[in-house]
Order: sequence, then C-alpha cells, then structure tokens
Amino acid sequence: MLGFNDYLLVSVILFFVGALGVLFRRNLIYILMSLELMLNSINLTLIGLAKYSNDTNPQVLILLILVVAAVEVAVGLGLAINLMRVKKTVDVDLFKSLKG
Amino acid sequence: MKTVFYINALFSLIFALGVIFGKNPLRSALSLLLFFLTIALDFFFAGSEYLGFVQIIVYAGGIIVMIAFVIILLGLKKESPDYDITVRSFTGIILLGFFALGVLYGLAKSVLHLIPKAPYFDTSAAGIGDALFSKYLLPFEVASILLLVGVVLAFIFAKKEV
Amino acid sequence: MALKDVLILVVKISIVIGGMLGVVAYLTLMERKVVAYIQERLGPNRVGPWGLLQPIADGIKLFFKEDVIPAHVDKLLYIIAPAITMTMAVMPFVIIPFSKSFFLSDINVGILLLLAISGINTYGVLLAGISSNSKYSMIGGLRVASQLISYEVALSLAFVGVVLWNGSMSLVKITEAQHVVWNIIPQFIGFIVFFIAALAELNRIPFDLPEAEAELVAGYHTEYSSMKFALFYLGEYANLTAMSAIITTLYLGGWQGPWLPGFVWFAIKTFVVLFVFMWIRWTYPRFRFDQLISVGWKVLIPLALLNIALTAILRIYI
Amino acid sequence: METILLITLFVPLLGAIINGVFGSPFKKYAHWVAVPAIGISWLGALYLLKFVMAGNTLNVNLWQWIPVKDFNVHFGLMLDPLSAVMIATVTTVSFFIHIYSIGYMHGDPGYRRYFAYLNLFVFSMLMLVLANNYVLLFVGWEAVGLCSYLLIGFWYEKKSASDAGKKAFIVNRIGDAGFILGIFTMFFAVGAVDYKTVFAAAPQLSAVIVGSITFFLFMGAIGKSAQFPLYVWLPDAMEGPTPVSALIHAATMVTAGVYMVARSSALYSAHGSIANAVASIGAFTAIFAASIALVNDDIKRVLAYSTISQLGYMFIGVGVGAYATGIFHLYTHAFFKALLFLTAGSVMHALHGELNMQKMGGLFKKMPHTGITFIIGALALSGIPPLAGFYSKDSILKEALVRGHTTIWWVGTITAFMTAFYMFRLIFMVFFGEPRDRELYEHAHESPAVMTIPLWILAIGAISAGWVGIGEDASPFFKFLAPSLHYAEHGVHFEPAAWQEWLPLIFGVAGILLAWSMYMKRIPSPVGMARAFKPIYKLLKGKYYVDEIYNIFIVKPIYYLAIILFKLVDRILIDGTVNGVAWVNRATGAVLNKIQTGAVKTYMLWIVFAATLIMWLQLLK
Repeated sequence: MLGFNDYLLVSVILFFVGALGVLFRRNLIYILMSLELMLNSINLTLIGLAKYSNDTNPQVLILLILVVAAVEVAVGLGLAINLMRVKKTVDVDLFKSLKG
Repeated sequence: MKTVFYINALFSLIFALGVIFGKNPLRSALSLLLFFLTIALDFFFAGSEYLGFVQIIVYAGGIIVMIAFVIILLGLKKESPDYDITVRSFTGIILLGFFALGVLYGLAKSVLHLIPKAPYFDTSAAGIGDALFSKYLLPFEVASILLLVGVVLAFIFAKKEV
Repeated sequence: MALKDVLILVVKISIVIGGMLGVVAYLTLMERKVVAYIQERLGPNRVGPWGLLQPIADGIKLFFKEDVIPAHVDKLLYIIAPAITMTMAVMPFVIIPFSKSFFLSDINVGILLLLAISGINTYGVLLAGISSNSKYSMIGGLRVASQLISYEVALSLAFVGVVLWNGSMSLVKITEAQHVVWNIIPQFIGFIVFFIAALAELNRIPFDLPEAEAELVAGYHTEYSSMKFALFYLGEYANLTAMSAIITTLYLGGWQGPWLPGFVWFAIKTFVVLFVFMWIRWTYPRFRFDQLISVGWKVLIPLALLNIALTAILRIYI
Repeated sequence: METILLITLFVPLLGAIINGVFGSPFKKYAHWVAVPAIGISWLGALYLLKFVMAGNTLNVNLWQWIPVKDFNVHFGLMLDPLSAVMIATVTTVSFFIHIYSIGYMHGDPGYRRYFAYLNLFVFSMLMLVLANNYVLLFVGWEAVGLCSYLLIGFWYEKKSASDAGKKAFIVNRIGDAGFILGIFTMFFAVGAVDYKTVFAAAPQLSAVIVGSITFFLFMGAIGKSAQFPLYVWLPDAMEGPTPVSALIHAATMVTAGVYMVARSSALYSAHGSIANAVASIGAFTAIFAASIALVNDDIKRVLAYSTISQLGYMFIGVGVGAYATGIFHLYTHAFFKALLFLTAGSVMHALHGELNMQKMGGLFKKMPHTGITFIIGALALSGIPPLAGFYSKDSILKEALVRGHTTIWWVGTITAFMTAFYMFRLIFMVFFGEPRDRELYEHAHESPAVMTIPLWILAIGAISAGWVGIGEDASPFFKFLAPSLHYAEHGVHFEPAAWQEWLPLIFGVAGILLAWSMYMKRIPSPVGMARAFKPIYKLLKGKYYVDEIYNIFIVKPIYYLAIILFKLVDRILIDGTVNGVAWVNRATGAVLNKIQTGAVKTYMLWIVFAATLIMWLQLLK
C-alpha cells in the first residue's frame, strides 16, 4: 500500500540530489536548476500530504511554490545575464563582492 | 500502485542526477524538463489533474524555455567539469546526510503517521480556487505582488544599462 | 478495465489518428490548390485526377530520400525534435469531442491539457533550431520559442474567457453549453484574440518569421531532410488541423448544428476555419519581428484581459 | 426641518472645501463660492429661528460617533431658543463681514485661502453652538481655535502675525486643558456628556463635583473669551486682517465662553460660588481692560481692549445668574463691535494700513459714511439710548444690583464711564480736529460700496438690535430664551433706587463730554493729564506690564527648565542610551560580519546546518 512515507522517502532523496547540485556545481545556471529540483521535491511531499490527509491546503501551497519558482527563475536568469555581461562568467564562486 | 510510483520515482531520480551531473547545459535543462514531467505524473497518480497540468504548463511551458533561452543567449556549451570539490562541499554532504538520516529516522519512528484526515479530498480546480480566494487570499495577493516584483526585477536586470 | 473496453479504445484511437493523418496529408494538397486558385492557376493536377494522388507521391518521394544527418549536429536532440513536434500535434485530438458520443476522453481540465501540449510543443522547434548547430536554424529556433511563449499568454487568457463563460474546463461540457448560442458571439473579443494568437502559434503568415524563407532559408528545419523533414511538415499541418478543431470546439459550437449528424457539422466547421487560415496566408504580408512581439504583448494581452473583465461582468449580470 | 438644519450647518464647510481644495484654478472668484455659502446658511438660520419662535425645538442624533463601552458620544445637534439666537447672530454678522471682505481683501495673494478659512470658521462656530453634547461642543471649540490661529497668522510672512497666531493658540490651549478636565470630571460624575442627561443629573450632584466641573469649564471660557489671566492673546490677535478681527475677536468666537456658561446654566445655578467667581472675574476684566484702552494709541487695540471689557460685562451677566441678559449683551455687542471693527478696517484701508491714532485726525470730511457709522457704533457701545448697547448693558448692571452685587455694579458703572471716554477719545482723535499727518490725510478716501453697505446694515443693527429687549422682566427676548436656561432662586432681592438706575447713563454721557473737552478743547489737555498722573499713566501705557510679568514668571522659568532638561536628560541620558545601543550593535556587527564571506554556498551550508539541528532536536525530544 502506497503511503505518505513513500512520498516522503522519494522527496527526501530528490531534495538531497538537488542540494548536491547546489553544493557541487559552480555554474549559476546549474545551481538554479538544482534549486528547481529541490522545490519540486517539496511539491512532491505536499501532494503526498494532500493525498493522505485529504486536504486542499497543501495543493494551494503547491500553487504558491510554483509562483515562487517562476519568480526565482526569472530573477535568477536576469541576474545570470547581467553577471555574464559584467564579469564574463557565471561561476558563483567568483562572485564575492558582498563580503562583509 | 506502489510499483508504478516507485518506477516513476526511479525515473525522477535518474533525471535529477542527469541534471546535476550533466556536462551540456542544454541536455541538463531537458533532463530537468523530463524530471518535471515525472513529478507531474506523481500529481496525476495522486488524483490532482489540475496541479499536474499546471505543473507542466508553468515548468515546461515557461521555466525550462527561459532556462534554455538563457543558456543559448550566454553561449554556454559543453564544458569541462566544473565541480566544486572542496572541504566545504563535503561538509555540506555530511550535513545533508544527517538531514536525510533525520528524515529516515522519523520515518522509522513513524512520527508522521499521525496526520488527521479530512473527510473528503477535493482536487478539482474549483476546490483549489475556493481555498485560494477565501482562506488563502492574503498569500495569493502576496504571490501576485511577488510576481510583479519578479517581472520588474527581471526587466531591470536584463536591461542593457544597469 | 475489461479487454473489450481496451479494444474499443484502441479502435477509436486508430480511427482518430488514421483519419487525422489522412486529413493532414490531403491538407497539403488543399493548401496548394487554394494557393493556386487565389493566384489564378490550376495547382497540382498531374498525379491522379485533379492531382488527388499528389500527397501520396510526395510521401513516397520523401520516404525514399536519403536521411542525411549532418556531422556537426547534436544527434540525440536532432532526432527527437521532429518526433516531439509530431506527437504534440496529434495530442489535442485526445480530448476533442468530434460528435456527441465520439471522443477519446473527457477530462475535466481539458483546456489545461491543451495549454500543456502547446507548452511542450515549443521544444520541438526550439530543439531543432539549437541542435542543428547552424545559424539560420538557431535564429529560427530562438524566434519561434519567443514567439510561442509570447502568444501562449494571449492564448491562455482567451481560454480563461471561454472557461468563465461556460463554467467548465472540459471540452465536452463547453461544447454542450453552446447549444443555444455559440461562444463566438459573447466571446467575440476573445475569439479575435484567440484567432490571431493561433496564427502566431502555428507560425503561419503573417507571423511566419521562424521560417521566413527570404531571411532564414527555412528557419529551424534548414538542416533537416527526408522523413524528419516530412515529420515537421506534417506536424505543422497537424497543428493546423488541431487548432482549427479547437477553435471549432471552443467558439463555433463544436458538433452542434441542425439536421446533419454532429460529426459532419464538426468537419464542415473545421474545414471552414482551415480555409480561412489558408486564405489569410496568401493575403497578408509578413510582420517584422519586433512588430510581432509588440502586437502580442501590447495589443492582444490587454484585449484578452479586457475580454476577461467583460465576461466576468456579463456573467454576474446576465 | 432636519434637512435645513444640516444645510445651515454644512454648507459653509462645503464652501470651505470647495475653495480650499478645488479652488486654485479660479482663485480670483473665491467669493462667488464663499459668500453664497454663508448666505444660504444665513437664510437657513433665519428660517430655523422662525421655526423655534413658533415654539418648536429639535434634537437629532445623526450618528454614533464614539461608542466605547459606557462612553457613548453621538454626533448630535440641538436646536433650541438659545442656539437659534446664536446661529442667527453668528450667520448674520458673518454674512455682512464676508461681503465686506470682498472689498477689503481685494487683490490679496491669499484671497482664496482667506475665504476658505472664513467659511471653515463659520462652520466651526455653528457646530459649537448646535452641538447637543460637550464633546461635540469641544470639537467646535477647538475648531474655532484652529481657525483663529490660521486667520490671525494669515499674513504669516510677517513675524509679528505668526507670533500672534502662536500666542493665541498656546494661550487658548491652557484654557482648553481645563475644559477637557471639566468633560472628564463630568463623565466621571454623571457617566454621560450630553446636555440633557448632565443637566438632569446636576441637582443631585455634590457641591464639590459641580464646583469642579463648572470651575474647569470656566477655565476653558477664560481662555476662549479672553478673561483676566488669559486675555493676553486677544490684543495681539489684531495682527490678522481686520474683518477677521471683527468676525472672530469681536462678534462670534470669543463669545463662545459666554455661550458655554449660559448653556451650562443648570450647572452654574446649582453651585453659587463658582458663579460668583465668574461674575467677579468678569467685573475685574471689564474695568482692567477698559483702563488700558484709555491711553492706547492703536486704533484696533483700543477696540480689542474694549472687546475684552465688554466680554467682562457678559460674564457679569451670566455670573450673577442673569443668563439671558448676558446672551442679550452678546447679541447686541456682536452687531456694534463688528461694525466698529469694520469701520476701523475702513479707516485703515483708507490710510494704507496706518493704525496709530496720533497720525490721524479730521477724517470725517473725507470719509462721511465710515465716520457716521463709527459714531453710531461708538454710541451703541457707550450705552446711549435708544441704541442697542444701552438696553443690554443697562439690564446687566440692573440685574447685578437686583441680585445684591453692589460692588460689581459700581465697577460696571465706572467701566461704563471709561468706555464712553475712550470710544469718543478715539472718535475725536481720528475723525475730528486738525489732521496730524498731512500726507496720510491727503491720500485718505472713502471705501467702495461693497464695504460701506455692510457698514450701514450693521449700523441699523447696532441701533435697533436692542429693541427686542425693551420692557421689564417680560421682554420678548427674555421670554423667548427662558426655556433654554435654568435660573437659581436668589434669596436677595434688592430694589434699585432711581439714581442707581440712571447713573450708568449719566456716567456714559459724562465720559463723552470729558473726551470732547479734553481732545477737542484741550481743557484739561491730555498731555497735562498724563504729566499730572505720571505713574498711573505709565502703568496704563505699559498695559500693567502683564506680558512682561508672564515673561518673567512663566516663560523664562519654563525656558530655563527646558534648557536644563535638554542638556541633562536629553543629551546625556537619552542620547547616551541611543548612542550606546548603536555602539553595541556596531561592535557586534564588526565581529559577526566575519561570517559574511560573500560566498552563497557557505550561506547555504549554514541553512542546512540549522535545519538539521532543528530537526534532530525535535526528533530526540
């Protein structure tokens, strides 16, 4: 029987993979894509939660996450284009101007 | 049902790994697209057709196209591996391992079984719409403002002169 | 699911896909004939009576041509691109109701399925353009992608008007709701927006910039040949048919009509729309690219929003 | 009828809004909005007066304004004989002053602003008068204060004007604080603030409570009506445009205190000692201000001190318990004081803003209309029959005498003498004799018709307004007002002798004659008199040095206290704390910003670390 725990297990693994991407890639585009992976693993958890608690609320949350993801990509890609223009690279480890 | 779910999950995992270990950014983007489709399938399995299609429309129709666009625009080609293999990354792995362990430990203890059940599961667009425009009106409006801010920011960032 | 149901479904699917492919094949002939008559010539008339066997001859020719894959392309993407185009062109027929009882499936968020399909459809041309690794293809691919994204917004907003008016996202329910008055009347602004956006979605004149022969040779499929080219070609016409069917369903009352059976009405309406598309193709000049984008964002989207507002007001007060 | 009441009340506000908010494109035509607005209000007020004279009253609660548990204030209006008389007086005088202003303010850059303020002022005054509870009355009370501040400081480029505005505002605030305390005490004692409930409860209250309520309320009246300790703002308020002085500082606003005391007659009758204090302060103020006016050379300030002095009379009236006579004097005074101010304005207009009487003289020939109307006003003020002032002043003094306040009567009678003297001193110095400043004299001219016609109309009012009060106790005016007022039974009933009835009039005529002989015939010459009574002259000329005394005993100590507080508490204690907090933050920041490496991934590590930590803490709990 498929249960909430299965959803949780899968989404934990996917989240882990996404986080690996963020940690191990230097390319800003890759990091953005990995973030999308992480967000989607959350979506997966939420749909599992919705299914197993018979609840509408997680679905609303999924919609809101979609919005956040869209905005994040739009702004992130805008930044990427800009950084490429200014610094000629998208390697995040080279962006350290905000050092305290 | 469980088998189907896990087969789909396996595909999700493969595509996710394809994203993070890809060498060609465009291929990675496509891998991400396929990953999204598998997640949409998960939504269908859970009975939420509406969210599944919205997932495809937003991610496939919007986000991946944008990413592919930027990849082309920036001229990112197949490159030598750019992995960031440092102490920091491995610390991260260890921390994440602890995190995953925590979740699995929680699963083992089944602390998450105790979710109260509502009597009736509404996955229709109308049901979600009702919730969105009544109980979640404020988050909805905040999300709309967030979108607006995103539009403005993206516009400013992408302009020729900053 | 019993075996019988599965068999029935398979038969239905075969009918739809086979019929669709036949229609698409003969659409190429129809287009050439329409062109010819608009330009006061005869058009193809050598193969078979009135050139009726021309599409078959074309098919055989394309099938036996050498399938060239240029050395500099990204092979995987190069191969899957036409497949995506063709598949996604056929997909809408899954939910289109051809008559009162004949449809493959009725899902309650059908319109979203249409949008999802058109979203994925973009990848066919985009990937073709990018994987070909040639500047004409690349520019064509980029153009088509930005064009499709821009016009998809107008398209979805026009959908919203229909959904608001008929109170459902299921195409069957929408068709049934039009038994008194077709949507084209209360949704006239929406129809105009939808029609123009559909022209752009289909890359047809006056919005055929992705494959503008004069500047881009053949746009995104410059590097394609043989069957792959045929797939793009057929995919384009399949898309055209699908879009006509969608317009028929959403705005022209679908299979509804007096005396004749529903299926016939559906076919008649679809062909009228198809004819209008072809007519327009040979009537208007091509837009410039910046004009195309600004028409999309500055005219169609505001109009579509206006349509939504009007529809909402009408819904409240009527 | 309710509609007419609302129109009467709100049309001036509408005019103020139109002029103030939307009027800038057609500022030259501001009077086309302002004057009709007041005109409508005036007609409404007259209609309402007729309505009330037919024996009706009106009490409407428009909406609930402040509902806080027990504390419940309605936006309620009350129309009874008292408020009807008040609104009729206010709108009549205001209307003619508005018309006069068209000529007087012609060409002023702030023309539109002026009319907006003026309309707003009339609205505030009407609200004050029509309110049916003390809180709404207080709103009007404060609003007229605001308008007077705006109008006194109307020419704000001039430092003296803006200073005078501030002075009026601050001095009024002292009185208003008392008024608020009065409302609080009232609510504490009665549990309500509307007239009906409070007056019904008044007889049951203890003497201390009633005493403190009335005392605090009277503090407000002292401030607003310029009585003895707080009168200092009114003479300075003459910095405003002259029609403003006529409207605010003579005819309407300053009478708010008198109105309030009369309105609260139930409270004041319930406890005698505060009422006696009211009468005493009134009497003292009357003679005090009149004595200053004897020697002042500024034409408007003489009128200002005369206003203060006349207000003193009104307080004598309401203080001795003869509320109707106080209101009667308020009503007649509105006409002739407005007239006097407007004629003074006309003189100023002719002399290009010159105020010093020592430079005037012989203007009668140049400005006959102004001169005649001024003399009518002065005669009315001096209490010469059959002009309005005679009846009202006379009846106040008689009432004081009848109720056994002999000292107050003597003070009032002497003040009547002084009043006549300084008014005719002014007339002889300004309008008769030889011109002292040839150049000014040559340029003098009669004012335009838009200014003189209101003067004549007001002059008719100044002559005839008192006639409604003719007749012993049962005159029409008093009978009309009686339902609104509560009288205490006074044990003493003193029958005045014949000479006592005529003495104020005789004193008034004597004052006129003395002024004539001193300033026309120079017997005895004013200079000689000044030399003979040098110490008194200097004291009067220096206005008893009240401003200076306030300066030394109140302003200076507060100023030094403020400096001490600033240097000690603010600089060291508060700034020290704030700077200390800032310093701590900066120091912490200096340590913490080592963590900020600028590398996004490091931040993410921290987030993951925190999330993991929280989760494990939850799991192992």
